[in-house]
Amino acid sequence: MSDYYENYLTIFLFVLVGLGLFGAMIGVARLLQPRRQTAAKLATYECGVEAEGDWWTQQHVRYYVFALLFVVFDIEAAFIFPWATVMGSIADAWAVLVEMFVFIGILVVALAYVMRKGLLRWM
Amino acid sequence: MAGITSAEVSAQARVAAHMADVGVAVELETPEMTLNIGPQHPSTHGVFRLVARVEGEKIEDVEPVIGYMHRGYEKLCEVRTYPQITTLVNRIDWLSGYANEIPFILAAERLMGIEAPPRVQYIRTILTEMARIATFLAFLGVYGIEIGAITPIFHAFRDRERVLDLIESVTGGRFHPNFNRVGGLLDDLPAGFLAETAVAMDAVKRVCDDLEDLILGNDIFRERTVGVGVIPLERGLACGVSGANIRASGCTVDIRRDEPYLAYPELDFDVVTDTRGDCFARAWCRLQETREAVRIIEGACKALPAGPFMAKVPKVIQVPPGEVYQRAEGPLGEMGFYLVSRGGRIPYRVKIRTPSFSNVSILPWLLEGTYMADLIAIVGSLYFILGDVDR
Amino acid sequence: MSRLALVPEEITTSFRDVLGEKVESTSTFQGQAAVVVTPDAWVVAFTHARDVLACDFFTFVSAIDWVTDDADEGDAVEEPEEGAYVAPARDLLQMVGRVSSTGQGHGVTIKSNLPKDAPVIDTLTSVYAGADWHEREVMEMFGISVSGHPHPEKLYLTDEFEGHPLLKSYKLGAREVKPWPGDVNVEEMPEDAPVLDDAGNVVELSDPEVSEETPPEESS
Amino acid sequence: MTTAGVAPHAGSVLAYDIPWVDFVIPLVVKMLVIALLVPLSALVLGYLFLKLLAHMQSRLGPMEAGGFHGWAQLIADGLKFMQKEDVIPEAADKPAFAMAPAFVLVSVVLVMITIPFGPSLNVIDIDAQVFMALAVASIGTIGVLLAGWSSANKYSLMGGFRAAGQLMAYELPLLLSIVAVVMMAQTMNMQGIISAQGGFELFGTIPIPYVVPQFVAFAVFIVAAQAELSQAPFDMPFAESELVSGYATEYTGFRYLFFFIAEFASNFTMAAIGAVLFLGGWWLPWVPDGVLEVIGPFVLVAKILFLVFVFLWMRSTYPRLREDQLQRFAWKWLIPISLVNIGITGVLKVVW
Repeated sequence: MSDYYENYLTIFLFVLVGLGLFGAMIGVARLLQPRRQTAAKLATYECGVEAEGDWWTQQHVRYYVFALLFVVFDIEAAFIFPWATVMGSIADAWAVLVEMFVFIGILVVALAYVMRKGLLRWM
Repeated sequence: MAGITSAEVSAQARVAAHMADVGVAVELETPEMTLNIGPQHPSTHGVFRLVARVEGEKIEDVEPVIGYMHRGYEKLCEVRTYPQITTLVNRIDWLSGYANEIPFILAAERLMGIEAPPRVQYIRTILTEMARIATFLAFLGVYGIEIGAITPIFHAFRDRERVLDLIESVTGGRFHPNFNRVGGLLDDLPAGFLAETAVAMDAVKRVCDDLEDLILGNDIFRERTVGVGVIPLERGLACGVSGANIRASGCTVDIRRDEPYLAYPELDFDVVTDTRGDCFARAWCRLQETREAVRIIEGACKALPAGPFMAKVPKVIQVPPGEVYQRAEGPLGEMGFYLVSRGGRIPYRVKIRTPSFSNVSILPWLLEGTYMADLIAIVGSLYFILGDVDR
Repeated sequence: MSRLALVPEEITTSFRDVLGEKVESTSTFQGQAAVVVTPDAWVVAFTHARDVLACDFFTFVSAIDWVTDDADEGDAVEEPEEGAYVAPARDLLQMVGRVSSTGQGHGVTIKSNLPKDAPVIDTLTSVYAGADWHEREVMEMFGISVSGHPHPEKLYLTDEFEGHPLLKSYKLGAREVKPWPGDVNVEEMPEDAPVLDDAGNVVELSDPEVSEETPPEESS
Repeated sequence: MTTAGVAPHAGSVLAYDIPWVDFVIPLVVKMLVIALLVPLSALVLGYLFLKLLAHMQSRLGPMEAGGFHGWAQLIADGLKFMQKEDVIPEAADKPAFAMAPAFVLVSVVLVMITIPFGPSLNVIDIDAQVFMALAVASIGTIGVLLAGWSSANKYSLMGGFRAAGQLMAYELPLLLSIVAVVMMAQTMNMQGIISAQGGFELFGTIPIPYVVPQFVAFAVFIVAAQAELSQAPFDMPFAESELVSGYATEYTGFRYLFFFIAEFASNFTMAAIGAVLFLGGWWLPWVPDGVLEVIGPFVLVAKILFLVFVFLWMRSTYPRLREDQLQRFAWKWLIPISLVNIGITGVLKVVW
């Protein structure tokens, strides 16, 4: 088995370790805990009074805006990481640097535009 | 649509499109949600409930629901004798029990025409101010928690405990002293009280400095409170908001100075005011008033006259017919008793004017149109005690 | 009193000048100005206090349930002295409101007498916003209807609650079952010491004031 | 166990091919160690949290349980939580509600395995190791959002959304501050970054970890990590005074405890990532590799505890930011600062 697959198999196995840990602890707890459920216990908590209206409401649109921004910058980060890893070993260092500056610069301009438009204003 | 031409429709559409373009973030419709905050909530100071209709994070309107702690004190006062009533009024604002007794006892003394001896006046002043310090230190700590700072409360409560110990050493009770009698006090000060007071007051002064650094001087705290929940002076007065809440809005009223009672006219202190009227100003005023209270106590201890701790009063307290409104500057604001007597040992009617009741009644107005994130900061800064609201 | 405070007499005179016939009586008992106005002048009186007398601070609004009995009527007849306190001599509900001036330091108590059957008063919320909750309390506690109130719902009590607790006719249940034992403690004066039975309960109360509050038994 | 590595008598090609000694046995040991390390680190850090906060707040903290300074307090707490009833509200989305803590826990376990504890003590050793650590750390966000959503409770939902918004906003400065380190080390492998720091010498003589040349990135990392861990001043998702208990409001018993185990364990892992990237991990200057082989884990833990102390110190000092201030801080300050830092690092890298 190659080293590469070994590592990824390991990661997969540790997902199972996490789930096993969770299962084992819940299992032990289940053996120890009492189970006497009443209607009041199963009710939704809303500060001691009956919950009013539907809990499932739309959240404000700004979460969507921030999520979009996040995706944009996260993809940026995904590009920067490989670049950062190899930038020192490429012969024409300045060209590599300038290229990335252009890339980041576009994003910074976008961020400034978004800020100017008031999209980063939470309220 | 009958009366609207198609040109007008398209003009409206253009405007709408433009609005959508310039203000995407401003408001897209989100459905309303009703949120109950309280009665079982970590920051409602007892059983208090706010029914908030929120749209997104904006509060459309909020309705405080009170009465969970209504104990019918006004009715109970009508079947109790005067000395028994101090037990009740102690429990109105439980953080400053001693300060509650003062206006009631003063009202009874006023109707009876009894003047308590000077020493009594000084001791009452000292204990009232100690109750004020205890209440304000609790506020400064708890408000820190509400804003999210978990450390200041322990420092505040550590030195609050010293003050409570002092109150206990005199009265035997930390929260409900029941120490006042019509015409005087139950007992004199214990030995060594003045020396211990001096030590405790130094500690309080130190902790005030600490709290100023930890809370009021903190940038995040300022960000959260400055300009938030502004009470305009006129509105506040019309709603009967009193105490540090209204002094933070630029009102210079202080009953201790304007309508002197106890030993206040002979003591030196400043009335703390601010003009900003926001949450920060309210907290700041309370911190400064704590310092002023220390000053009053130190002055009163220095000037404490000798003499009896009880005036000559009849064995059975009988109050002649009359009506009087006696108010006092409680830690939370104007605490007053409208006392109606028709003679005899039992009052005919006692209207208890509590500061928190009026202070809370401004909440629906104050919270309208604010944001959920500011709600706790605003509610906390008004600083009400539920016993004081519900009586 | 500090600064520019008006003396009580100035205040009562001011009310008489403006409201004339509408002022039923005035008093300066204990140095506190009090005026009794007719119910229709209730809002006008507060507006006058706010606008002319600079009473910007709303203190409270409440009510008193006056119940006369023989002893009180006797008292009232006996002492009609100048400046002395005179309680109303007939059964009525009395609205009491107090406002004060933060700038000048004076205050005034404004009252209005309402009949016990169908008591109605106008709302003060347009004059003092803070009257809102106080009036709701008056409504549920005394059964006085406040016309024009924006939210005439109960404030303290549950919706199902019946009766108006602060009326004198509303007996305190606990006292019905057992008289307040504390009464015994103060009755140490020999001339009117209570008679106790073996269980320590008060058999007979000599003070009329007390017996009114704690009627031994009442068929319900 | 002695024959495990050979097993020729099995006669099967498959059995013969499995590298028992090289792979399977070490892996099982590692699995056991990590499975223990997650709750253990939570216990130790939780105890430190209680004691440190207590002393910063002029009190003693737990003193009774276990005798010596209440060392067993959290064990007792754990036992108590075990006996608590596990209540799933009627209105909740039950499978999602039940599994949400597992996401958080798996995320912590996966971050834990990326950390090298010594020169040859690592569970995995892959090229994109830093990247993987950050990626799997985000799985926890899903768990939190899931917990908030599935509880069918307004407070939980708001807490979940706040958490998601916050974790997203601070993920970026965290990534960008690490990019600067990767640029200096020219590798995303953690062992590689550590050895790069060993070779990085000021004036050619004094070896220094990246915290000195990259102090801006380090500061951004500490702040962003604090936010990723949802600790004050960035504890809006939990905001006790506002949202009761945030996304964990409806949780009870051991499921509730998982959020805390995960919280402290991720404190540990986040501090470990910081220690590896900025403080040199298990490496110490002028100490030969052979010695580091032995003391490496202890050096790393010492550095981790130092960072944990910094986190807890901040936590006990600051009040909570408001949601909008939090977002503004990330987008208007941290992200631009880290972008500028990347630029400067790039220029310096090329010039050198």
